Amino acid sequence: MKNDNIKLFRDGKRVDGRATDDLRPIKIEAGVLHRADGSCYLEWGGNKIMVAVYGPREAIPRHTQNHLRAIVNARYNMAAFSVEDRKRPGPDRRSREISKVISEALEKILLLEKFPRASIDVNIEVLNAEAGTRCAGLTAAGVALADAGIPMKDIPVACAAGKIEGQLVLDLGKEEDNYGDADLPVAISPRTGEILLLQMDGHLTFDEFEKALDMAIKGCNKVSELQKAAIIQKYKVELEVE
Amino acid sequence: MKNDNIKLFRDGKRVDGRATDDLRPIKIEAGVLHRADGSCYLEWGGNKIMVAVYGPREAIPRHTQNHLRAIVNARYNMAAFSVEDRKRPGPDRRSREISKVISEALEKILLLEKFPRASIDVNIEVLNAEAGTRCAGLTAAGVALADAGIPMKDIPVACAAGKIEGQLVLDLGKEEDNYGDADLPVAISPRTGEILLLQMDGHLTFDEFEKALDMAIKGCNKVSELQKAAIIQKYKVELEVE
Amino acid sequence: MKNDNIKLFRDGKRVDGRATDDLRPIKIEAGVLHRADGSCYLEWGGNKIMVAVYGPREAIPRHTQNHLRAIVNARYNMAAFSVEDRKRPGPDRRSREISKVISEALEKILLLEKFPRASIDVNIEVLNAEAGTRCAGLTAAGVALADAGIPMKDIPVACAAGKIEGQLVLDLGKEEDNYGDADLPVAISPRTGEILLLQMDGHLTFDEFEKALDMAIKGCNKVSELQKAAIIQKYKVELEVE
Amino acid sequence: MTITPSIKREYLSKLASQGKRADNRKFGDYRPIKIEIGYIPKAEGSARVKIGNTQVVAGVKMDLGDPYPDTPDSGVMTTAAEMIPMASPDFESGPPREDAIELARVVDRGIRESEIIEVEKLCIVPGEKIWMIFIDIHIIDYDGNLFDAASLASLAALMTANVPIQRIKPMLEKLQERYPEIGNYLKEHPDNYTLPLREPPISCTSAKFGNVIVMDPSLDEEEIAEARLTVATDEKGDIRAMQKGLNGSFTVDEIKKVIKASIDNGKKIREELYKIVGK
Amino acid sequence: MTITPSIKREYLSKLASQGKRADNRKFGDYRPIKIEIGYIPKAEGSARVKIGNTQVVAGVKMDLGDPYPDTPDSGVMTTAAEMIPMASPDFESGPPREDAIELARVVDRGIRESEIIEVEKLCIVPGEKIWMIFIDIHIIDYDGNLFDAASLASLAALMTANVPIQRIKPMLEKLQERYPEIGNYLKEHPDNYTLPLREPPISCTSAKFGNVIVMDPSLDEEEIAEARLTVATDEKGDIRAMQKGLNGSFTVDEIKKVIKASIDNGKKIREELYKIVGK
Amino acid sequence: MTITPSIKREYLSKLASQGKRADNRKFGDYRPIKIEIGYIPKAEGSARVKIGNTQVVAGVKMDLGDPYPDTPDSGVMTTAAEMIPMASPDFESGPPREDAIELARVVDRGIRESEIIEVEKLCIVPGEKIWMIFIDIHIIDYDGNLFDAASLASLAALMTANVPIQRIKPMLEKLQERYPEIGNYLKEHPDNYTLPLREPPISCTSAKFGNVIVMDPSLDEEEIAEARLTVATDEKGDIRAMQKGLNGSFTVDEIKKVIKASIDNGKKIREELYKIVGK
Repeated sequence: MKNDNIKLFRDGKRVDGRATDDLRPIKIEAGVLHRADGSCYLEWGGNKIMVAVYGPREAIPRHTQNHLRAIVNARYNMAAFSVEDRKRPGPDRRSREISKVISEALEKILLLEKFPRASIDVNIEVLNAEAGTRCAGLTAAGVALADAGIPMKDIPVACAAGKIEGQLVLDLGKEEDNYGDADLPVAISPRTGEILLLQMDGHLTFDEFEKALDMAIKGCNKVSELQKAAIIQKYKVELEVE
Repeated sequence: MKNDNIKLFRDGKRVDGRATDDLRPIKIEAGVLHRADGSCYLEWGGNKIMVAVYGPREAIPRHTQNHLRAIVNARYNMAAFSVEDRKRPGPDRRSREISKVISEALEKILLLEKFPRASIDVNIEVLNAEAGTRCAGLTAAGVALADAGIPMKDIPVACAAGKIEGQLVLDLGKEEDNYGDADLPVAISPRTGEILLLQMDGHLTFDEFEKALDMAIKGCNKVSELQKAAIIQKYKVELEVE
Repeated sequence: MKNDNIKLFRDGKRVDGRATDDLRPIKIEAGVLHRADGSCYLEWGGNKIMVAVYGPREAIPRHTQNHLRAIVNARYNMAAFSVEDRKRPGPDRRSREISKVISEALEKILLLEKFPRASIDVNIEVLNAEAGTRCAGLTAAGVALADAGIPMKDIPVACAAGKIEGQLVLDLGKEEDNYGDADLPVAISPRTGEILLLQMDGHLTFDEFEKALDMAIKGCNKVSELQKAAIIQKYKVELEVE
Repeated sequence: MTITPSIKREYLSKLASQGKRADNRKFGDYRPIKIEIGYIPKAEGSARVKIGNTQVVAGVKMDLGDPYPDTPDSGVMTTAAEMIPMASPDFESGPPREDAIELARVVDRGIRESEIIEVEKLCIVPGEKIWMIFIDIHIIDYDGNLFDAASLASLAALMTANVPIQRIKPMLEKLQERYPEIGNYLKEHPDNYTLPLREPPISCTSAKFGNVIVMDPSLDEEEIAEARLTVATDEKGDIRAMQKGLNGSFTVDEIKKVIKASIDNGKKIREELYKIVGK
Repeated sequence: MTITPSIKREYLSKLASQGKRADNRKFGDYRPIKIEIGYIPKAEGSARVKIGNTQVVAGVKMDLGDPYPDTPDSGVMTTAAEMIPMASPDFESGPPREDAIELARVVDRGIRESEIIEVEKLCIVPGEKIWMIFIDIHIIDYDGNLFDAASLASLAALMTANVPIQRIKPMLEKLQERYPEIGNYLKEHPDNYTLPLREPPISCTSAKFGNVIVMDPSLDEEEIAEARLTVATDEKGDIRAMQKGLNGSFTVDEIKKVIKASIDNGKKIREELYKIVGK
Repeated sequence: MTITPSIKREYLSKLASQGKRADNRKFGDYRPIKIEIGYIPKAEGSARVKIGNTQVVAGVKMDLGDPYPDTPDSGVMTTAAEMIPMASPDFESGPPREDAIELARVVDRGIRESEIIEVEKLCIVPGEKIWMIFIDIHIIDYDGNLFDAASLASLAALMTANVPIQRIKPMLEKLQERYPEIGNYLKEHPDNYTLPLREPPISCTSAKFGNVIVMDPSLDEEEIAEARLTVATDEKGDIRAMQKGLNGSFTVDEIKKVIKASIDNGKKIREELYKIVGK
């Protein structure tokens, strides 16, 4: 429901007090689950996301196996209680599309040729949702894959830029997403700057797009530092325990 | 909704001006699709039907294979937009029954023993529906199978007869189907006159049935000529191209 | 709908005239179906239940096979017309849970090691339902398994006890089930007294539970005699026929 | 799976060439038919039908419902058949397969198209509330000829069905606040009453193998059959529905012969049915 | 798949014969229990429960709905459990399997039959509009004893749930045009308020292998268990629900012993729960 | 399955290094586009679109419906795509797979987010009755670039759609008893009228393999493509939607280049579309 009475800027600040290029607060923790081969818990603004990685393990059913490389099964799932109005459990069209684009984004970065016939299963559970869950989920998946020790060229990371009330901003919050003019989620490989995921809804001129893409990539790079810190933190704890 | 105010005859003619033993206009074109092994586009009155044939090819999943003969999978499907009130996509009970009776009718005519373990897939898409789609679909399937070069004893053909306001007529139209007294779809092998498909709903005395069946078979034979012309036309074009 | 106006006792008798430890009338017939390997028809109060056993036979699909022992597939199903308000055909959560607990109860009693890779399929159809169908179904399954000649350590049997208006009673009827305080279905191996199935809903003190369990076991033993009589009757008829 | 039918085919064909069937019936005869009514107390109407060893239970349930927009003043009828794993080692659990769908649809059409149920009498509030009739068919034991057993059981269940006024009364009285015309309906129908029906047609099924056509095929005969024809005929001997099945063909003459035999058998079965349901 | 359990069985049975468990617990002891409330801001009530390494999140959502015809003045409660592939290498995606269905139904019955939720207070317009309560249980990490973790998380979520008047107000005000009695409801409940609840029973689960019965089985113990018993008891030590699972059996004496141990542990867990939810 | 693509890759890459494509197109060129409107008489609007050998039929159906609670005064639009087995030897029957879902969602977003349909004009009774628009896309022949063919067919179907007042009138008149404001609606709209629309953006899809990026990939090019980018642009050359697909990556410069080429091609396709639909 678009509403012209909603004001997304007050005194030059966004509704949650951020400047245009500020991220929401992010907290990342690696290795939080007992059973999974790798895991990550991530809070990003109001989002709470848990990721468990299993694999590489034999792909089942067998007809899904690729005898040259591992397959990646990312499964993005929203808990029934994660949103304002309860969501019916199980995959819907939106979650299946997001699972697909995240799987494709991860495939580029993983050394899949090392594990023919295997599957790498990335379970992304959105426990509490508040705008930007696909970027948050992909970011957490990157950390969980690293935690699982699965060989990767890089740790993929994602962040969105967007436009609200005519201004370009980084990392849309809930109201900005609902009432804004454009949303541009982007995932990159931070080492090479290659773009792994890109979607856009809304309305941007070519110039705005150029700037928004640049903004999103800068956001990705900031989040990338937080990913690395979380992974280092996990290894530090492990070393201390030993 | 039966309605006694509906008049299906005016001045001895049917609502669309036909005599009792007239067919609706029919147009048949073979070889209209690029990917399919054989195809046919057919217009029959207001019906628009596309058929694609794939095969013989290995039957999948394997447990469906018959090691003595090919299996026939006819799949009759109505497009969501093909009817007055939008139809939910996907097979319903009606389309699954029609798929079954058409598959059975085709099995008799195909030389299935030549292709053990194979399947012959006949996809019948009803794009616009207006009474008599099962006969139209089976007729188009016969042409598409010929176009695919699949060995057959004969080209199967179908046509319905029926009863409206107490009179026997050939090839019921939309209103005749809705407000008529009986519908008798029939498929035959035109060379032998054997009956491959036969259904009847409504009310016919034994005498009426005899006459209606005769009428339907005559209709089949007329349509059969149109099928052959379409196949010849296709080969002519191919020869000209060469 | 609990209703304080419902009276479940009149003049010390239950609504259907039973004393607290009376069973409803039970009728058991073995070997009533032509196709099944073993079968049983059972009436228990208003319940009418048919059980067909197939097996041991190769378990399908193959990935369900256990190479050390047979698997047991009990399938409890209520006919759409078996209850006051028509039930949608097909398994619901309740019937799947009951299928599971009955399968588990039967596994203990069958000599499954004799039939590696096999399945024993126990189809329990509730044709008319009136309280206590899971006990009735398991009891009938025991007879049908014996009729199929499947090696068992014992013939399992089930019966419920419960509490209504503060009093413990055997074998709850329809109204007693709807308006009572507790229901305790129990299945045992009558030879050893081992408990194979136990569920409880409602409210019982520990003392009440002890007594109710004792009551249910006594009920099981009575029903066990009827099971044996039905099996003997079947063999008598068979011998007479020969 | 391929050997047994071929032996059966040889054996049954040889018998047939001598004018015989494995169970000593004549080509045009049915196995013994047994109809029991009132088998399911919870149902509005019910019947168990045995044709030989084939056994089918049908139950009719009724409920309040909303009419379809294009028939605002008519009741609604639905038929479902479950070929449950109980009935045959070859039936699987899960959603109905093509066979069960065809079975339910043929029985459904036999009832619907011949207009047995007077749906226009099943309207309670025009355009708003009507009776829904659910016919559920449970195949209990499968030894051939499900079409006839299922349709006969459905007919017997319908012909003994009572409109469950008593059960639905509380709901009707609640709806009366919104639709006062329910008052009149309840005045006219203060208690359960017999479901209003027209004369039903009777379905008879034949199967063809080789040059032989037999009525009421047993399971063995069905397994080797090349073509099947079900013909529903009414009291006057008119044809009310037909369905050809399987991948073989019939000649025109064969079809006429089958229809005549169906009219004959239909009469006998109708007499038996009417006797049982007390018509 | 068959070797590992047999080695586990041997090892754990040997330990058990010495009165020991692999994690040094006593037979009747639980692993550490950790309850966090308010874990899911979007939910009306929520909790994360850890029992040892087992981790479960439960969320309560509420919405307006229509009552069932046979309970026109009562709210409606639904419980669903998802054993998502995250929690174990053995869990698959797809519709819930038998295990998840049994889990949800046992938790559901524990809440429903013990009448924790005062459903009669969840009526907004009698016969027309009621509150629906959805309890969704997400298994995050599976290391044994899901029944107790799931039911404890559900209870903690319910006991901290707020009826979301603020969120639903626009819809209620719209419905008020049709149902003026909503005005009174909103006057009585101008703002979110605590979900009205009765005292909950606490579920305790035991597992039997060989001659040993242990409480709160770990995953390894569950894998070799022959029989399982879940007993829900209330503050007075009365029994409110039971469910036996798996294909082994119990003697009558074993069952009585398990019930007593469940009453004892139930008390401890209840104290912990009340402390956390502030009762 | 793995050999053919590698030969194709080698062949097409070699051609590409010479600046060529297998069908002699330039990297930035489309295959011939053919748009036919009014293809499906039963639909409110319809079109068949061919891009080369790829063939797609889209139909628009409209029906009365209830609005979503959070948009009580807006019509509702739904898009579904069926990749039916007719179109390719690799498509299977059954529920839509990931590819068909992505296709439908991308087409849907292209229409929804660019607000082509003036949903606020599709309200009949505020909060109660609205128009539902169903766009169904049937893939008939698949030779690459379904995204553009499907979105172009959908646009052409929408732009030629008529609101079916005549068909729905009986139902509207019946509803008028309950919602008198329908009288005004029918006075304003006595007959079928053109569906009100805003200017549509046009989708253009590119594919990357090796170092080459081509527009409107053929099936062979799609099979070896590493990355795909669909860009929808409007009349002013602004970007209205984007979707990157497949498991390869783009550099920032590549993306900008693709956008520019999409703007150019979008203009040409828009001209063609407007000519056909008579704008």
